[in-house]
Amino acid sequence: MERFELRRQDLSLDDDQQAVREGFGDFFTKQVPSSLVRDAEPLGFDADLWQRVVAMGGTSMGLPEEAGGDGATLVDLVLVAEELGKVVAPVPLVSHVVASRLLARAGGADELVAAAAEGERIVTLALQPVVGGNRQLVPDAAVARDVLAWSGEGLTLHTLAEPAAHVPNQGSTPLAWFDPAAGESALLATGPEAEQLFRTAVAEWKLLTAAALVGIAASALQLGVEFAKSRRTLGVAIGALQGVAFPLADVVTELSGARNLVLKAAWYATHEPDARPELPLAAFVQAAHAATEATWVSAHVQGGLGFTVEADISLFFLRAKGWSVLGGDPGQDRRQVAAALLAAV
Amino acid sequence: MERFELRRQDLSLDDDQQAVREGFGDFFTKQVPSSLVRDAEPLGFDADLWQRVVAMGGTSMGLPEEAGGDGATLVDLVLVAEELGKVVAPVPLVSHVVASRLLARAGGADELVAAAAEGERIVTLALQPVVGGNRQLVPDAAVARDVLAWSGEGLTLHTLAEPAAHVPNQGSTPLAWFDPAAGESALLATGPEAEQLFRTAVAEWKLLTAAALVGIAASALQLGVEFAKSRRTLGVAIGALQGVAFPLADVVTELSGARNLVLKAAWYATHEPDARPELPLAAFVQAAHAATEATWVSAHVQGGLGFTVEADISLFFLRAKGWSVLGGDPGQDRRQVAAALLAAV
Amino acid sequence: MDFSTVELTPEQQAFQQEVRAFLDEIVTEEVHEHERRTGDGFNEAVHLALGSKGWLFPAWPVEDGGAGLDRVCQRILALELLRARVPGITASTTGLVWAAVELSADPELAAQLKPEVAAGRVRFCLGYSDPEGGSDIAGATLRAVRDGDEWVLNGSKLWTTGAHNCQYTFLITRTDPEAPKHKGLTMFLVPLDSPGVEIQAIRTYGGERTNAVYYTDVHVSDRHRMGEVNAGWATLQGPLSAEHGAGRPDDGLSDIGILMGTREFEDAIDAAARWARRTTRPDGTLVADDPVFLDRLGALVVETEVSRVTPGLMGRVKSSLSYIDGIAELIDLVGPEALLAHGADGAIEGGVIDYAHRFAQGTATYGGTTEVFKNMIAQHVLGLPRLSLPGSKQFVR
Amino acid sequence: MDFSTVELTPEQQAFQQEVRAFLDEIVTEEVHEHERRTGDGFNEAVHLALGSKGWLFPAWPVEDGGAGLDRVCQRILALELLRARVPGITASTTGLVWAAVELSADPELAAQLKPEVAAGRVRFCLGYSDPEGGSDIAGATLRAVRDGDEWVLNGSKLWTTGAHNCQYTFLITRTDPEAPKHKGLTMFLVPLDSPGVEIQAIRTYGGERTNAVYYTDVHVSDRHRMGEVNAGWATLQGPLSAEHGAGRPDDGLSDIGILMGTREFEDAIDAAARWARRTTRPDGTLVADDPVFLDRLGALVVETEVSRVTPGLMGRVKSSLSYIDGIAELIDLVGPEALLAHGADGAIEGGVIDYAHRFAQGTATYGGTTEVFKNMIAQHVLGLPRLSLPGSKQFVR
Repeated sequence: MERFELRRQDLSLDDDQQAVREGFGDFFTKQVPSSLVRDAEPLGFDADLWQRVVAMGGTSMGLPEEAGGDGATLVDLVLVAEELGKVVAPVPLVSHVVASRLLARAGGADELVAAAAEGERIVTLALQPVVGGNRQLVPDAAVARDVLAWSGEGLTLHTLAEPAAHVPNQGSTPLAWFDPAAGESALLATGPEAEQLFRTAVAEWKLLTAAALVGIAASALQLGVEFAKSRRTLGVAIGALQGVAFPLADVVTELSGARNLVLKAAWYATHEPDARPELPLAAFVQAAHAATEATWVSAHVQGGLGFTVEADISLFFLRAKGWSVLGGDPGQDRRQVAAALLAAV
Repeated sequence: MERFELRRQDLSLDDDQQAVREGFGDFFTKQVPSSLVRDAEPLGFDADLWQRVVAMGGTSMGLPEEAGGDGATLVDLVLVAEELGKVVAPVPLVSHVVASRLLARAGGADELVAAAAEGERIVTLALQPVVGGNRQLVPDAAVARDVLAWSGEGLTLHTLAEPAAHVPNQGSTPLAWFDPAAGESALLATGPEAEQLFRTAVAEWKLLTAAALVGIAASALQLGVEFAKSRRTLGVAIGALQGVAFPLADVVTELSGARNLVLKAAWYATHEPDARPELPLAAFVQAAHAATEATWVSAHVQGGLGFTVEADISLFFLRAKGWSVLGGDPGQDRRQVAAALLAAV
Repeated sequence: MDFSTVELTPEQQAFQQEVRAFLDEIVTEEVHEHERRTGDGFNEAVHLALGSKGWLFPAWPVEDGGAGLDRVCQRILALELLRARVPGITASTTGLVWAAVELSADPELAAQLKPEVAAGRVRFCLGYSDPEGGSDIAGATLRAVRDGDEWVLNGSKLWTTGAHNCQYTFLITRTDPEAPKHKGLTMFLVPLDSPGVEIQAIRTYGGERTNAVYYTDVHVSDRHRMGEVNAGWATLQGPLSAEHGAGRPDDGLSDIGILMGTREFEDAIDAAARWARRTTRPDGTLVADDPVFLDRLGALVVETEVSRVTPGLMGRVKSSLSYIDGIAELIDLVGPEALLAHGADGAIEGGVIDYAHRFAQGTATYGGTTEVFKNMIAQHVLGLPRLSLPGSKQFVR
Repeated sequence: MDFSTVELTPEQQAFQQEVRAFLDEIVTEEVHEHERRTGDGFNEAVHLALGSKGWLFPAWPVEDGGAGLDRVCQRILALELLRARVPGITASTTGLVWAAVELSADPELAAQLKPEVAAGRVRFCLGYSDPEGGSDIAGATLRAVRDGDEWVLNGSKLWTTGAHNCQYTFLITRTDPEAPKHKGLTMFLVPLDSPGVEIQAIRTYGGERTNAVYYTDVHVSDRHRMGEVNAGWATLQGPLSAEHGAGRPDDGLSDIGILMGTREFEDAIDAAARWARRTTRPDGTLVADDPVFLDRLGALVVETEVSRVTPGLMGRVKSSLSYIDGIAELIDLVGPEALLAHGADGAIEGGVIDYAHRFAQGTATYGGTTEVFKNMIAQHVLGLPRLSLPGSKQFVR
C-alpha cells in the first residue's frame, strides 16, 4: 500500500459547499425545535416538515439534472445530512435521497423518479440482501410505499398500496418490516451491475447516516459543554475538573475525526469512486462510535438531568444508537475495511 | 442459566493460604531485586534463583503427595504465581508446575516426575496442538529439555539432549521454537483422555499466568501511585488531579476484579472442575487486560521517566504483554467463554 | 475461600419453597405491567404482602414485625426477590432511612413508626439532592428556620424517588448558612402530606419515575428533627455508608461488590445468546456459530464475571461502566431487532435489550456519579491526595 | 475540498526522481543499523548530505543555504524522507529552535549561525524540561545569574534529546525566582562545549536515546541570551507553537493533524496484514480469511484513518492514544511471533510489531503529555474554564 502518496489533504469547503451547509443549517435550526421532534414521536415523521424539506430542494438536489435534480455531489449531501442530524429532524431524507439516486441510476420509471424528486412518493432501500423471501427491517418503510431491494435475482422495486405498519423502536424512526412478497414488484437490473448498484447505494446510505450521526454527536457535545460551563460544584464550574473536561475533550476529538472522515469519504466517492470504496464504511464505523460516546458522555455530564426525558440530550441519546443500528453491525464494515487493506499491502 | 443460585461468594483466604501468600511474598521480595531481573536478561532465567525456588518447595508443592509433592491446590498455586509476578522473577515456574502436574497425571515415568519435583529437570508444555509436524513457540523451552505436546495422536513427551535455542523476545522469557520431530518422544496418553488432560493443563497454564499478570499489574500500580503522590506540578501532587487519579482508580478496579476472578476460577478448578471450566479462560482475558492497562497507565503517569529503561516500570511494562502473549490470542478464550454461556442459557 | 452451593437445612429448604410459592402468587404479570407503566420501583399490594410476612425487614424479630430469619434465609429471600423481579426501590430507601431513624429519631417517634414500617404501611424516601447540587449533598441549600417548636422549610429537592408512594422524606436542610459547609446541616423526617409540599413527576428514559419535591413554608414539628441541630452530616452518614456498602458481614452471603445494573445487563446478554441460537444469517449459518459473534459476546460475558467479583465501590464503578459500554456493543451484535420496543412485532423477549440500553445510563449516576466514586477509590483505596477546591469545606452558594 | 493526487510539473517530477535517487544512495542499511543501535534520531553523514543539497531548510533561498523549493516540492521532499525512514529528530529540533533564533537572537550571532545550520554543521536541541518539572516548562528552576557580561548557569535538564550530537541547546532558565512564574524566565542558546556542561545518556525502551544535561557553574556570554531578560516565555512561544502545529498553510500540502507514531503503527498493521496473507492456522485456514481477524484488524485500520484526518492537537492525542491501544490489540491478533526481537528466528519483518509496541508508549509524552493537550483542547476548542491551582501563576518550588 502506498502510504506516502502525494495527494492533497484539503478539507476546506468552497463557497457553494459553505452555502449548502449554512442554508440547510439555518433551515433545520429554525424549522425543527425539539418540541417538533417530540411531537413526531413515536413514528418519527412530520409531514409538514417533509414538505418544507422538499421546498428547500432536499429531495431533488441529489438527483442528476436529467432526472430533474441539481446534480449535487455526495459532499453536498453529507453537509445536509449533518445539519439534519444536529436537530434529529423527523424526515426520511437519508433513505429517500439514497433510494432515489439508486432508482434513477437503475432506470426507474421517469414518473416515479420525478415524484421522488418532488417528495410526493417516498422511496427507501432494504439494506440487507433479500434471501429466501425472508422479511427484514427497513428504515423509513413505515412512511414509504416504494422499497428497493436486491436479491440473487437482481434489483427490484417493490410497491405497496400503503406503507407497512410502523414498528416502534428506540430511535423513533419510521421503521417497518419489509416483506419481499407483499405488493407489486418490478425488476430494474440484474447481474453484477445490479449488485454493484446495490452496494454503492448501501455505502451511500451509510455515509449519509454517518454524517447525520456526526450531527447528533455535535449537538450532544454542545449540550454537555454548556452544562459543564454553567453547572458548579464545590465552588468551581464542573467543566474545570479533568474528570469532566477530559471526556468532553475526547468527544470533540472523536467527533472531529468522524466529521473529517465523512468528508474525505464523500470526496473520494464523488471524484474517485473506485479508489477507496471502503472509506464510507470506515466513516460509518467511526461516526457510530463518536455518536455513542458523545451522547453518553453528554448525558452523564448532565448528571441526573441528563437522564430525564425532558432534557434535550435524551432525544440525541436515543437516536445515536437508534439510527446507527439500522445499518447493522459495524463489524461487517470493519471486515470490509480490513479486506481492502489486505488486498492493498 | 441459573443466575440466582445460592452459592457462597467468599474470597477470604484461610490461614494456610495466607501463609502461602506471605511466605512466597517474602521470599520473592527478598530474593528478587530488580537488579537480578535485569541481570537475567535477555534469557529470563536465573539458575541460582531457580535452586532457591526449588528449596522453597515451589516445584514440588503442586504435585500430588504420591508423586513426592504436597498436594497444593490451584488456589495455593495462583497465590504463588501472583507473588512471582509482583517481582517478575526470572524462573520458569508456571510452565514447569503445570507441565509437571500434567506429567504426573498422564503417568509419566516416576524418575522424571521426581526429577521435576526436585527441579532438576525443567518441564514445559506446548500450548497449541501440534498439527502436521509444524514448529511452534513454546514458553520456557529454551531452558527445558522436556516438552509435553498434544497432537491428534495423543499426548507425547519430547526429550531433547539440550534445550532449544533461545529466541530473544520483548518479555525476556526463555522462549524457543519447539520442533516436534527433534529429540526422542514417548507417547503418554491417547484418545479423548489425552485431549482432556491437555486442555486442563492449558487452562491451568492460563490461570497461573493470569495470576502472575495480576502480580505484574499490582506492582505497576504501586509504582505509579508512589510517583503520583510524590511528584508535584503547579503546586499540587499530580495524584490530586483527576486526569491522573482516575486512570489509577480504573487500574486498581480492573486489577481487583482480575485478582478475584483468578481466585474464583482457582476455587472452581479445585473443587468443582466441571462446573465452570471456562472461568480460567475468563480470568486470563481479564488479567491480560488489567496488566496491559496497569503497566501503560503507570508508565504514563511517570511521564518521560516511565519510558526509560532505568525505571523499574519498564520491567513490568515489557513483561505484561511479553508474558500474556505466550498464551495466544485472548479472543480464543473469549469464544470459549461465550460458547459456555450459549450452552447454558 | 468458598463458592460452594449452600447446603440447606430442611427448614431452610422449606423456607425457600415458601418464598417461591408466595412470590409466584403475588408477583403477577399485572405487577410487571404496572411497573413498566409507572416506573415506580414500587407496588403497594406486593409491598404490603411482603410486610405481612415480615419480609421487608427479614432479620428483625417476629415481635418487631420482622421474620427473624438467619443469614442464609435472608440470602434466600433476597435472591428470590431478584429472581421474581419484585420492584424494590421504595423498600430499599425505606430500609436505608430506617437505620438513621433508629439511631437519631425521637425514641417515641421511632417506636411508633417501627411496626408501620415493618408492615409496609409507612415508607421513606431520600430528600438529598438539591436541584443545583448534583452529587455534593453537603452543599444543600434548602433552608430550615426554627420557629418555636417547629421548623419552616423552603426550597426544593430533586431525585426524591418514590415520594408519591411514601409517607415521609428523609430531608437534609441548611440550618446555619454561616457555618462551615458540613456544620450547618440538619436532618428531618418530613411528613409528605404536610401543607406546602408539592411532588412533581420526573421521568427518565430508563423508564423510571422519580420526583422533584418543592417545599414552600412547610411547617414541621421539632419532633421530626433527626439528630442534633447542625449535626445533620453525622445523622446522614449511617444510611449513606450503608448505601455505599460498608459494614457487610464477610460470610459469603452478600454480593462481593455493589452491583449496578448487572442483572439487567445479564438479562440482555442471555436474551442475545438465546436469539443467536435460534437465528440464522442470510447465508444460512446460525449466529451462534459465528466466531465474530462469539468473540465479542465473550468479551461482554467476561465483563459481567469481573463485575460480580470486583469488591465494594470498585464493583459499583465497574459494573455500571462496563454495562454502559457493553450494552452498546451487544446492540451492534444483534442489529435493529435489539432496539424494538416492548410489544413491537419482532421485539426480542419483550424488548429486554432495548430496555437494558436505556436503563444502563442511569446506573452511572444513582447514589452518586461514577466520578464521585472514582474520587473515593483514588483517596481511600490508593491513598492519593484530595484536590482542595473553594467549596470543599465552605458553604458556597 | 481536495484529496486528489498532486499533478506535478516536469520540474517537480524531476525533483521527485532526484530526491529518491539521492536518498537511495545515502540512506544505506548501515544508516538504519546505526539508528537501531544508537537510537539517536540522527545520522551525521546523512544530515550533512541533506545540508549539502539545501534540504534541511528546503524553503530557504539557495543563497541562504536552502533549496528554494516551492510548497509542492517541500511536500515531495518531506514524504520521501518519511518513506526512506531518514532519522530526523535532531533535524526537527534544529528547525524548531531556528525560528526562535531568527526572531530573538543577537542578529550578528544569527547571521553567523545561519549558513552553518543550513549546512548541517550546527545543530540545536531543546533544554526545556526540569527533572522535577514534567510538562510544566514554565516552572523551570535551572538558575541563571548575571555576572557582568556573562551569565552563570546551575541546574539540570532532562529529555535534551540529541544533546550529544548538537552544538547548542535552547535553554530555559529562571532569572527571577521572586517574579510571577512566567515573568522570571530567560532563554539562552548555550554552547554545549562550555565547561561545566555534562551530558548523560538516558535510554528508553522505545529504543531511543535522550539525555540528562547537568550545568555546573556554566558561564555563557550575554550574547547568547535569546530575547529580553525575564521575557523568556515569549521567546519560547514561537518554536513551541510551531511544535503544536499552529500556523500551517491551509493548502492541503501538510498533514491535517499532528501525527504521533501513526507511521510506526501503520508499518505494524501492514506487516500483520502481510503475515495474515501468508500464514495458516493449525486447521489449515488462512489467517486472512478469518472473520475475527478481519473484524478486529479493521477496527485498527479505522483508527489510523481517523488519526490521519483529526485536526491539530486533537490529532496529536488521537494518533498517540489509538496507537497505544491498537498496537496491544494487534499483538493479540498475531500472537507470540509479534514480540520476537529484531534478528530473532521467526521475527516478523525484522521485529516491526515488537518495535512499534515499545515505541508507542513514548508518543503520549513527547512534547507534552496527552493530558496537557487534553487540557488545551478543553480550554481552547471547547471553551471550558481552566482550573486554578496554586502554581498556575506563581513560581512554586
